[in-house]
Amino acid sequence: MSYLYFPGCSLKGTGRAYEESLLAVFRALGIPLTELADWNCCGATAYMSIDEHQAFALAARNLALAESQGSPADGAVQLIAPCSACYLVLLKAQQCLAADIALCQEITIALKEGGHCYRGRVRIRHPLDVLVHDVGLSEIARHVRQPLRGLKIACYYGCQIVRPFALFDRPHDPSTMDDLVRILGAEPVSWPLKTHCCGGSLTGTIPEVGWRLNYLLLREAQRRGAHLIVTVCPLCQFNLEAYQDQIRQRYPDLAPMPVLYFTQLIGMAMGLPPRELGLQRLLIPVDGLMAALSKEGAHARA
Amino acid sequence: MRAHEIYPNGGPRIGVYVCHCGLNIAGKVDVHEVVEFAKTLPFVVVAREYKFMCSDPGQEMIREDIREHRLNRVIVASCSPLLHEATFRRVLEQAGQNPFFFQMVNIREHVSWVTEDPREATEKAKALVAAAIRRVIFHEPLQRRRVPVKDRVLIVGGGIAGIHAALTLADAGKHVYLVEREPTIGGHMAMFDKTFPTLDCAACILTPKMSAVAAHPNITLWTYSEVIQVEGFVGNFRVRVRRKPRYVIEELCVGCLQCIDACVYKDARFPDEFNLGLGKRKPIYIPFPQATPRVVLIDPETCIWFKTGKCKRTCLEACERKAIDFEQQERIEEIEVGAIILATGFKTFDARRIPEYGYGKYPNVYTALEVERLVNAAGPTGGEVRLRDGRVPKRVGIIHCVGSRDERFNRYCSRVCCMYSLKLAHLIKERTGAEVYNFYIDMRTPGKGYEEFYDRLLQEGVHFIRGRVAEVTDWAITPEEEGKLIIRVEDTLIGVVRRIPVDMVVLAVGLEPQPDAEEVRRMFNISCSKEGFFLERHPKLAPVSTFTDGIFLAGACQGPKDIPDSVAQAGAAAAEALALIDKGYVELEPNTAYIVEELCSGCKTCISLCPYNAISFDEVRAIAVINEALCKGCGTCVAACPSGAARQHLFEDAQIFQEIEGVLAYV
Amino acid sequence: MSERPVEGERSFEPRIVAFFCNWCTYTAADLAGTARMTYAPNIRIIRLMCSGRLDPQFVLAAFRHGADGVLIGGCHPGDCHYQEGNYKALRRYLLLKRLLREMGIEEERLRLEWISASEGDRVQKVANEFTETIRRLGPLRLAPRPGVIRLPVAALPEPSPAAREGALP
Amino acid sequence: MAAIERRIRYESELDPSFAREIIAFSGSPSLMGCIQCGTCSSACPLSLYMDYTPRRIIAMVREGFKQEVLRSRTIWLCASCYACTVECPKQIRITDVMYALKRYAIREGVHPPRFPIPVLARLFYNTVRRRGRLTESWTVLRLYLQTMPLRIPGMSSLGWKLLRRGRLPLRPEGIRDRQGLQRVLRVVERQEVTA
Repeated sequence: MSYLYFPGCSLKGTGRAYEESLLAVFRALGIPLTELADWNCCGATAYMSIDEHQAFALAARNLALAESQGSPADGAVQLIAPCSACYLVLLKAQQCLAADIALCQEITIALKEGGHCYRGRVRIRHPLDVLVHDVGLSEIARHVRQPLRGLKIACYYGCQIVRPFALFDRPHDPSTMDDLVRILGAEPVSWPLKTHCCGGSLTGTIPEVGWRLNYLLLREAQRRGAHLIVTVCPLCQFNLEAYQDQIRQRYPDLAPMPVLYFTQLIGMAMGLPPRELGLQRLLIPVDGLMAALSKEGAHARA
Repeated sequence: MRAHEIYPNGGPRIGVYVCHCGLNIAGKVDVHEVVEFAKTLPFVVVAREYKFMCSDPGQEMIREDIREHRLNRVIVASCSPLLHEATFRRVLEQAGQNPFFFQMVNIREHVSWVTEDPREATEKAKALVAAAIRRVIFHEPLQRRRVPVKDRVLIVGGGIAGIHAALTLADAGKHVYLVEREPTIGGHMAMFDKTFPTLDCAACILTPKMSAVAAHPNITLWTYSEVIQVEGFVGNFRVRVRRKPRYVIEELCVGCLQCIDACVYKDARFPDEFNLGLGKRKPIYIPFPQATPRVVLIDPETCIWFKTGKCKRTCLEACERKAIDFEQQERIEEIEVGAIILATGFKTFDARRIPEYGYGKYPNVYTALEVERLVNAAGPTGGEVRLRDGRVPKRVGIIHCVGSRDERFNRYCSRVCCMYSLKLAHLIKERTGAEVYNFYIDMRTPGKGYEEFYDRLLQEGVHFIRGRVAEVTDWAITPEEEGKLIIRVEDTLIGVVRRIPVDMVVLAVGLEPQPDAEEVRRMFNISCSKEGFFLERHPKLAPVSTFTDGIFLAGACQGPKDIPDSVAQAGAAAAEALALIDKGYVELEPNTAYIVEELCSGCKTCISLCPYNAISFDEVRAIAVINEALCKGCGTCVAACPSGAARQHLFEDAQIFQEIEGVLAYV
Repeated sequence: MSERPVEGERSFEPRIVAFFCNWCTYTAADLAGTARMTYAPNIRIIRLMCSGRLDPQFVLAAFRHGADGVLIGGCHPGDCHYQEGNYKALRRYLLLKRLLREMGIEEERLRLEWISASEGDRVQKVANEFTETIRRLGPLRLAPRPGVIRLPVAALPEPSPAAREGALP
Repeated sequence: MAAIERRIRYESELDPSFAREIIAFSGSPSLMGCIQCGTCSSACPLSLYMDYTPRRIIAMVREGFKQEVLRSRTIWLCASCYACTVECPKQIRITDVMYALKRYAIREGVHPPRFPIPVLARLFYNTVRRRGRLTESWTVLRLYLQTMPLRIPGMSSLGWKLLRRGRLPLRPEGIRDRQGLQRVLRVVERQEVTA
């Protein structure tokens, strides 16, 4: 199956490592991934709070582009949206258009103005969903070169890939990432905060509030014995990683905690070169940790 | 040409009566206009309106007119015939007229209540009246059929409702078959320790009734049995009951329980159903000490003999009465009864369906039913409230409305949870001295002494926090939350979100229809309401009847109920059943099919269609013959008859054609 | 007022005859009433004991006498009060559809629905949907349409002798 | 001590049509079915910072407390994590209601001045409207300049780190077919105004 790929704004900025690792992993798995040409902003949260209909139009334009550029597999063009916000907004737009005829007509007219047309033949997918359900854990397992033995991981799903549209996992207690992590040889810790919110853009707008939320997440991960946190969303990753200094100033009991994209983790297990996975872009590096682990591993083997 | 010229006797003389039903009809339909319109229609001699036709004066008015104006046809336009057709037919009878020269027009349920615009409502009413007038002209005098009824009653379900109904009927001298799926009767009530609001012990009031059932000469008690087939109709049901093998001969077992001691398993090691797995039992066991009948049974799933075929079978020699029979097979009993009472009860909501509450994930989250067993003196802990790790909880949270009042699961209020939560709160506080928190959306205590009980709990210092819990978690933020379960809730009366650490969480699970309610419903040919409980014939006027004559409802199978309501309803159901069978016969609607012999071509089309084999073929005259006693009046054969020889009383083609033209000729 | 608008007039009010079985659909219609679920007034309900009683001629007669649509309501499969009358109805329904097609009548003008006693909301939904469908299809052009009822006495078929006896003893 | 303020509300101060407007605006009629159970508030990760809990917002919308609702911090704190929406026993789309209220407040211009969140929304809107894509670096910089200039020094070190790791590209992102996009948006914009 071939997939179209909708990066979204963050993956071209703070989330570059997500894009790099995602592409690297799919390349290594031999799955073609073509970037949606001339895609535009999904119309996320902020836009939604100014003008809902325009937000829907923005999303619809992307869907229309996907329809015209992609080749349908089982009835629909498969469009991968790695950023949770994009994933949600595109899904939401799609469902609202399907449910509300008036809105649908309005958007269709608007799209025509731009020379686009959307017939509802796009299936929006999150890479986690694709990797676990299309590619399959066993297939991924086949590609694991350096199992991440001894690595304790807090799987962080965040909000928007399981809520409100729980399409591929349970909204309250999701498990797909945990299963994936196990396949990679690491050990997911049980922590009750896997779907608690990171505050989204609040870290920028009301820092104290945003930082507190992330502090609670980080602290609990630490208490549950996690070596690092794995995320599926550029904003979550940024919030959890970038503000750790500021957070530590307020809450000294916090030790630095690396925060990776799940695609980076897969890449590491597959033994892909760190640069391809954008590991050098991390603010809190993992190499030390990995070294320690491999030493332990060596001991264990000896 | 005038009517009387083709009708020698003056022809049909129709009286039309339009009911206001207070404002229910008159509020929407211009009743006066309908009456004036009716007056203009052929054969209509009188047309009147009245506030409440079904009232005595209303009925009297009709009787008066029948005598005075020599009416031979009557139309009443009011509510649904399912409600008052019988009433008005009686009116005709009382006035010396054949009751079937009557047609009812449903202008309430089908017009005034479902139409927005008064104009359109009035027009629709007129159309329906016109149709009825055309139809009634072609009505014929008919006689109701009388069928003898069996004076025995089947009661399905041996909970408190079934037990009470059984005893009531048995005491009235009627024979009762009481069929219970479980090895013992008693149902949910047998699991409770105390009952609200009086706090008298459930066993003390239930077990006497249970043994009364076992001892009663008029009651045949079949436990560990299930109804598998129901045929026939009101007064004459043929029922087949499967009696599952308990591998112990009921007649011989005296319940000495020697066999249980003798079992090769020295100690009980299998989760025991009656205690919801909180206790253990052996493969040969009795559900609980007061089980009725007091007869042990063997569970083939756990008994070594059944699993491996190798066992000393110490139970065999332990039993002096030689009651144990490893060869026992299931038995099918066939019975004939005149009436059936369904008292199949409820099941509790599966708390796993709300993962936020952590049931099945955190060991110290319990369902209310489990706690009922914990506080029960005869329960697995001898009435001590202990956590799975043996600790006594110091802080307990009771979460109300679990699975109730929730669009995602059940929209309805389960009615009993508030009260049983209060009861459990009291018992837990009494036994452990713990701080008890109730998390409720609304406190619902409508019942005798219920509000007073709520007040008592308030006085006892139990906490009441108005707010639905969003989450139960082991995620501690503050030191005192360490190692506890934290309940996150908005205290809506104060308007702040609170985190309350507790040792034990009790989920007040709601009541749901039995998982197999749907199959049961089909077997007995009754209906279910949206939420899946059995549907009563009328919510107010026929609360224990169903749409199938002769089948009645009692207890929570009809909707969530507490013990007082279940018992009351069981009494009502018993009375209805008694009234039916005691009369000795039932009168059936004379809507049977018949064959006009000279028209029958003997094509036999109808014969294969009849679901009741009521049609046979008379080889001599080469025509079909309908056995009226067997015919239920569905009219399938009538619709199929190519030569129009098959007809149906009350639903003659002529009548229906007139009705069709009637509704259309006027819109 | 009571005259229905002539064809071509903008506000076309469809006339729909509904044959409902006594045990499920008719009861559901009652429930819709008690629940005050308002729906299109175009539906005229005729009660049969069972949808199995529905003689195809009823449907044809309805169309002949000016119905723009006919709705048949029965119990869900497996729920029939008379075991399987509704299956018979289904068979006749399919047959009728073919017949209508040959007569050049749009098949959408005939609709069969399984509605159980508890589905009052379904009666409302179906009634409204169906009325809309028929409204879109427009009036059925067949026989000239009678206006206000004028019962042609002479034209009345002979009632059976019993019916004549109908008078007081 | 804070000034003593009158807490009574006279009907004349309320807007009876507010609820209807918000229902239309958010497309969630179910909000009329709210039973005030508070699940939304306790599911909300941010309710602890809100002046009115989400539950109270719903109640106030229902009763037409327009001014209080539009001026409340609550609607701006909503991070749209949808926890309330999935757990609401009456299936009220609370997140969408919050969106509707944000739009309403912005339209009426009644939100705390220099309050970062609406400002960010505005910035975001304008950039995307013009270029079709967002460039995080510039948006965030503008946000800080407009709302929290004093914080810039505190954040600069983070800024540098990100720049060095290539996570803060300064080249403005944008799409090719901007005219096309604007034509599309203009149509719906007109619709929105008329709506």
